Amino acid sequence: MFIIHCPYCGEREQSEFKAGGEAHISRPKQPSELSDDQWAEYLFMRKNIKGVQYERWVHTHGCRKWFNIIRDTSNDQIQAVYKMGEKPPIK
Amino acid sequence: MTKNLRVKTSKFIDETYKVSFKFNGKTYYGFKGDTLASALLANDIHLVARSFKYHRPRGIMTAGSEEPNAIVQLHKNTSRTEPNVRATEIEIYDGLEASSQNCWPSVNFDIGGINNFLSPVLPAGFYYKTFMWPASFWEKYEYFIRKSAGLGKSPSTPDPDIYEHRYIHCDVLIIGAGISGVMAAKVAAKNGFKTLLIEEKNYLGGETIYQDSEHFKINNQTSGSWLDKEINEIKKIKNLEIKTRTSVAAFHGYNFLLARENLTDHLPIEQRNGKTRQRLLKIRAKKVITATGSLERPLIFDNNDRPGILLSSAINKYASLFGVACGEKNILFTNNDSAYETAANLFKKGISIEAIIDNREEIDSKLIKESEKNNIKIYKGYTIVDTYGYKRINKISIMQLSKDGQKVVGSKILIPCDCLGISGGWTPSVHLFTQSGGKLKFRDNDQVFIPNTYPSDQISIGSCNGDFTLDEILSNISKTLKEFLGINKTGYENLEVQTSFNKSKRNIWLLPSDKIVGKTKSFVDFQNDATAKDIKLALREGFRSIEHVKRYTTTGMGTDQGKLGNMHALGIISEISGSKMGELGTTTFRPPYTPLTFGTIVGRNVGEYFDVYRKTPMHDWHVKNKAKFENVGQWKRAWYYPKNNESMHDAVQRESKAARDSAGILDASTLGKIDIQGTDASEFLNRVYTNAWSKLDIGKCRYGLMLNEDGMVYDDGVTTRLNENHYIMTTTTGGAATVLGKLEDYLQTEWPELDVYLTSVTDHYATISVCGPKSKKIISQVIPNLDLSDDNFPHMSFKDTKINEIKCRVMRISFTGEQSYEINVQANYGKSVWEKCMKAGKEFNITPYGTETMHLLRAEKGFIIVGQDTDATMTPIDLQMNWIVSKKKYDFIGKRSLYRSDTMRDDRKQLVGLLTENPDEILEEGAQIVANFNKSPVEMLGHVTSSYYSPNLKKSIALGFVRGGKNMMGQKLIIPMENKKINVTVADPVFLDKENKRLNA
Amino acid sequence: MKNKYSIFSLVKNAFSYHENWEKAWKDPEPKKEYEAIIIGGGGHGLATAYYLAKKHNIKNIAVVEKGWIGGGNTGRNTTIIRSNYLWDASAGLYDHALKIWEGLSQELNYNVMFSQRGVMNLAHNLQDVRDLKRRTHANRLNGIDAVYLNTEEVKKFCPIINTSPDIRYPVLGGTLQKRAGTARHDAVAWGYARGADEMGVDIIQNCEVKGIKRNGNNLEGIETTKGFIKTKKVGVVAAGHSSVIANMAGLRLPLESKPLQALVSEPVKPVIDTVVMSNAVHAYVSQSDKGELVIGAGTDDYVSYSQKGSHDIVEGTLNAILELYPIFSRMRMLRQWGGIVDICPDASPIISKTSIKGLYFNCGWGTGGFKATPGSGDLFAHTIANDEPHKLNAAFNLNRFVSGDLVDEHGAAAVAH
Amino acid sequence: MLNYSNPITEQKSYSGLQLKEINPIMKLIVRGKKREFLSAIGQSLNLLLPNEPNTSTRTDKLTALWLSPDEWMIYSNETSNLDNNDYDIENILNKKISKTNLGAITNVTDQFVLINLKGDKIYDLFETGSPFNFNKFRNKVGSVTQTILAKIDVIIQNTNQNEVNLFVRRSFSQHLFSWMNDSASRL
Repeated sequence: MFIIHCPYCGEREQSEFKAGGEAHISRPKQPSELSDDQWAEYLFMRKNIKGVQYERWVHTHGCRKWFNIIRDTSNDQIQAVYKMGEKPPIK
Repeated sequence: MTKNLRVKTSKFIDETYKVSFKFNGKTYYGFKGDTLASALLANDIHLVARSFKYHRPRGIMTAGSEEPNAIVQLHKNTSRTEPNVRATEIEIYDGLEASSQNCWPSVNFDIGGINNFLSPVLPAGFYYKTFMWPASFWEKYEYFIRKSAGLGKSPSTPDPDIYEHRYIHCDVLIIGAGISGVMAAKVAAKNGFKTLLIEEKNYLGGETIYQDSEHFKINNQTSGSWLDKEINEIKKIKNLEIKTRTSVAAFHGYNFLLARENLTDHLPIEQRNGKTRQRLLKIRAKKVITATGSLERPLIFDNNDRPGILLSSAINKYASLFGVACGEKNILFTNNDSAYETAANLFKKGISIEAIIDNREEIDSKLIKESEKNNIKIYKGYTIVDTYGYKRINKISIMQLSKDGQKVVGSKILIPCDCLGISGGWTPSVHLFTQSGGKLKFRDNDQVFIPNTYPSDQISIGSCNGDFTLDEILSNISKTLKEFLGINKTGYENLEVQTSFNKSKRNIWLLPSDKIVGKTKSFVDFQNDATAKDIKLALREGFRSIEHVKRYTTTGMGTDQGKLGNMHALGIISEISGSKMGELGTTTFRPPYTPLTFGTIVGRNVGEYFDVYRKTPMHDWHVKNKAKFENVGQWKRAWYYPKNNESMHDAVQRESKAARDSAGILDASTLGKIDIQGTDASEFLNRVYTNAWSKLDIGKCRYGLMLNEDGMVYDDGVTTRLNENHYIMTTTTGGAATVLGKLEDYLQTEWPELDVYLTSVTDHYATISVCGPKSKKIISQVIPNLDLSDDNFPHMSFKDTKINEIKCRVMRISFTGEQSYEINVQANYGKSVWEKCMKAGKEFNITPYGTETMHLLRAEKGFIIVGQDTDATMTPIDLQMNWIVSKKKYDFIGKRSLYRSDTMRDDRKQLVGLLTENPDEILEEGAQIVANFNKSPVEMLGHVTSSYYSPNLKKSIALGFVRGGKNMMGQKLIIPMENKKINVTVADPVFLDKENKRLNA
Repeated sequence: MKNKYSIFSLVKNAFSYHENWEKAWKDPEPKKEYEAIIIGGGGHGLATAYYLAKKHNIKNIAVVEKGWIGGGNTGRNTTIIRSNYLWDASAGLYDHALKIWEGLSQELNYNVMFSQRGVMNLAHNLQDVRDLKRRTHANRLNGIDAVYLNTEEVKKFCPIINTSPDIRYPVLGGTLQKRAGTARHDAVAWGYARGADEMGVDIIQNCEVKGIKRNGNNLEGIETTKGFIKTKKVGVVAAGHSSVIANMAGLRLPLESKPLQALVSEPVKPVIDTVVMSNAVHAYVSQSDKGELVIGAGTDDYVSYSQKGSHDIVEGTLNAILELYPIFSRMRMLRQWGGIVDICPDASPIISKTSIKGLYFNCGWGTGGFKATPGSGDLFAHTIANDEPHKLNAAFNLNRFVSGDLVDEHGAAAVAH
Repeated sequence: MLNYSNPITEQKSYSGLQLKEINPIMKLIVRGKKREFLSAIGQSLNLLLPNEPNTSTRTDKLTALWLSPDEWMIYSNETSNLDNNDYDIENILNKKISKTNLGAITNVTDQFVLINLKGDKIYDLFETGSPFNFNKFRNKVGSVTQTILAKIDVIIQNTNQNEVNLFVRRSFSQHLFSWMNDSASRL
């Protein structure tokens, strides 16, 4: 059970949040121009990284805001949190 | 007549309070403060259990939670029975009843004991190698294996006790209230940290509190009395919370810990009713100080498991803390100095010690000198090679160790005894530390694993950190705490410590014997009967890793989770394979540290509170009118309203008919409602629904279908345009929360440029739907000043109005195909409006109907129910709802997926109507549909999703999916049931009023 | 030829105090080159190697395993075996496996303790009933022995279930597959390893794959912690770590690796003699031969390779267990653990070729791979040997995520209306 | 006239804890991002919306709770008339905010049930079912949190030493109230 620092509400228990998968996969602006392969890439294919991963979370039981987290999936340590639309604070 | 082995009054035992208890049906007495183990030992009872595999007689071996042998069933055949309780942990109380497990007919005479004689053919993993012939017989063998396995018996009735949870957020958590924990608690609390100190025993002070010897002194007082004063002091500190009888079970990441607080297990049964039995503490600590101490190691030699063989420290504890002698003729066997502390204490209490066997050759310390002074015979450089006595040890044989410790030399000496204390040195209790993700390092000089790297803000102190002697503990603690807590002073800087402890130790994991290993039974895991030769066998067969050996031999898999034997298993592997201990790694210590009651983990989330229930504003009315309820998600929905013992079928037929013939009324409050506002609201709806929204007039309603990005139907509902930039969307009952979540996701992450706000208003409104040919008349009575003419208020539109000064919104929308009005009113007025409708509708036979009738009515009209007629594999095209998929819109969620090669295929399954040849035959929902039986396996074309007997059409109707169904209209198909085949015809899914005349009738 | 295991060999060896048993498998160093390499020494990987050697006459095979064989999900799962799946493709795949299970102990001369004590799935709401009936009808037509039970029949088959109509989610019915059951997880890995070893397969433990070497679309070999090993065919059966290997080859898979937890109670005398699963309240339970209640919990919703999950999941599972089996309230959790499961969007596996010639993936088994072990190995071996899928795994290709022909086994997706 | 049926009709009292519903209380969700939105609210209601997370502001008549960076709940401090649900405040804001497209105003009067808790055992009760850390919250009057209690979403406001207002969605309220009473009876 993590402690997640919601960028709006502060430190909260993981139970207040939901995970939303890999971050920075933008929905294609013109889906109809994509091949089936390219669409499948957006829809299903994931990096599923072991190590430092950028991912989306939402404070479901709090402010309902989505934000991004940088987390090491090999040990679950959260390294940084940043708002939607912001650049990742660490590389 | 049993003997009384009480030796001396102990301040920890209340000898004025005699407690009577039963063991295996016989009554015994102990004192308040006794554990079951100490009380049994005081009555000279050692044999309490039989082992798991060989059913060997076993006795009490330890004085704590590491006990492998002495596990009993409490209160058997009652609702409070509990299997596998450690006699060393349970405090006795008046009326306690304990019995031995895993033996028949009794612990004294156990038929299963025959396994001991069969043991030559039952080596580790024997079951993998046999019971394979004949093939069909495994389950017969298995029946007997299962019967003989298991330990105690599961309760067979529900638990009368209640449990509770508590979240605790603290600055500093200290686990273990031995001398280190007590000192740490005082320092942390005095420095202003909100501190929590947890101790599994019912007293503070650990092993030091009963250390009463001139060899161990702090500031010139005996260590025990010094600590006693410290304890009295910390009890007065305000920001320190102390929990005894509380055991930390799990140490998870981010300093999240679970602990079990035991509240009533020490009370007589009759005092427990209505009280919380155990509380699960869910602890978030900013900092954790682990002070869990260490466990004494046994020694591994032939027949080291007999009743009467205990850890030396346990014998000391029984004597010093409980005032009980474990035997009258005691022998100690050791490889280090701590047995001499036991010897000194026993001597002081007048308990005789026959001999001390020490496997070290050259030893010298004040403690040893004291034993010599007390004329105790010490065999230096000797080892035990065997023990004797079936149900209680009666003698041992010893031999001299060779210089290198690899074998025994000389001749055997036999020494009689009735109790043997063994001491193999100490193992730091690093279980919780490793659970938290901490990494260990191996210290060669005394062969222990100690904490190395910490994964979170935590520290280990005292003997769990490998500081075994008083001077080490006290000199390190101050420095460690200053650094860890970021403080300048602890107050413990200048303690004067006096100790006498020689740290020398001769560590031999498997002691040599005069027999070959294959002939010995040197137990490593006592409970599971895993021996040194089993480990050797595993290695011989190619199992190399500790995890493999553990699984093959079951070492460490018992209820004690290998607290005593795991190190030895590792040591023996290391000795045999020649690999270094530090490189072998350890097995993972998995939570919980000690077994955790299911009820405690669950807390109050049982029965009524197992899951949340949601109720509509009219719920009480439904209850009063005898509705049957259906669970829909967390909602309780009225399912049908049986009248005078009506069957469900009859009730639904009656309700359905009334809704079409006159009027029906439905509680639709559970549908999700989302308030959508903003200048981009129309554009937003264009993107989330398959159809177009910009041109919807203000005041009008429209049905919408929502897809997942994979093109599959996700949710549906009617959305109403209240204003230029204001809509209210309805969702399915089950989909409400996920739809809102999904819409927020798109809004915040994909389309942040849109000016749209979403707010759930599901609970704000009561939704009362009145349908049927008489609905208009009824509504006109309920809301007399509302113009209900079709011109003013046509189908698919809404009006804001008032009922007796209370604002409400009426929508003319229909899920039944009948003319319908849906009143949305603030929830707290809902019941009143409902009753008003009932009153107004009385003359028209207004009939309340539930979800089942609603399903029937909509099926007559061929309307789908998302989740019943769809299963996340259907596109709108599959549903034959092409009309709702906008071709003009550039994009909407899921659009692209509709144009993939396999989602465009014509031979996908499509929604069709099904009519049975026999109009009275009702299909089973879920039944499969086939065209012919010629192929094997039979090709299934689809399945029935909805099926009812329609009282309005007087025939059975069904909806279903059929491969290529849209081009099969009129074709005959077969529904193959288990015992018959039902002929059906593919039909239009709209069975009733295809022209929608009834909407305006 | 290895010594045959039997009661006679046990007795014979007892006379020499079991000092003469031979190694179940060797411990070789990797050769320079293999005809085929299997990455991943779990049940599926070892079975793949076994069938490649046995049925496809490929003898020069290595299985490389990062840790110890059977140490991943094989040794961490709750050992449920069943084949009562909804779709034809799944039913075909899992029943193929179930049929092999039925003779596996004899085939391997290793008792995998496959015990057909039946698997019951419970329905708790009306949609559950529809879904389970739909599945049962489909099973029957596919020749799978599933039957639908009403509440009384559920109670009769497993009397300790609380079937009171007054509980929060009453039991409305259920299905039963009698041929289904459990097996001893470690034995499956060890049995296949012993069998493969006997046919000359090199089982190389403590050997981590560090890279996939390829020349354009052709495979050249693998980089490992024990050096480079040349090969033209690589079958990846790395479960939770599939994406890690795929990333080395420059591929992306439709997978997310998530924590899945399980727990056992302390051992007690027999109290439940079947496997009971309940999707709606999420609990499944059986009792091991040792007497422990074996309880499976659910997955967390985030990617993790830490082999740890959140406590809320375990708590939620035990809530459900006590709702259905109130008599277990005083039982105690002995041990809990986590594994890493690789989950596909349609909850079905991938046994497929890839865009790289000679590179094959067997992954995406999610929470239910153990039951498929023998079938998965057999079909994957076929796919590797022939560079073509067997008809039973043809539907489980990677292209389905492009074309949209998914095999959705989530069951009923939503509760609506 | 329509009858008014609020969900929680009983007041409960335990040693150190009293629980009751307060109604009818007008409640609005107001949402907006623009600076003009904040100033328009301020001018219309003479109430500054709190911009510091997890806090609240209040005037004689109204209280505003911070819920998210673009979302607040405004509720009336006084109960309103049972026979009428036409709220002046809502009408003013509709005119000043909704009509001018500055933001969104949504009436949630019956979406949320206001349960008032008093006594020195409030936080002992919360500790039995909420993962939220109340250590700071309990000592700061005006604090607001949205969290979980007994697996149910709640909004909790510290209104006074040993007094809180708790808002829960109506359909959950009876379950939560029953759960709280069960918990309170064991404290």
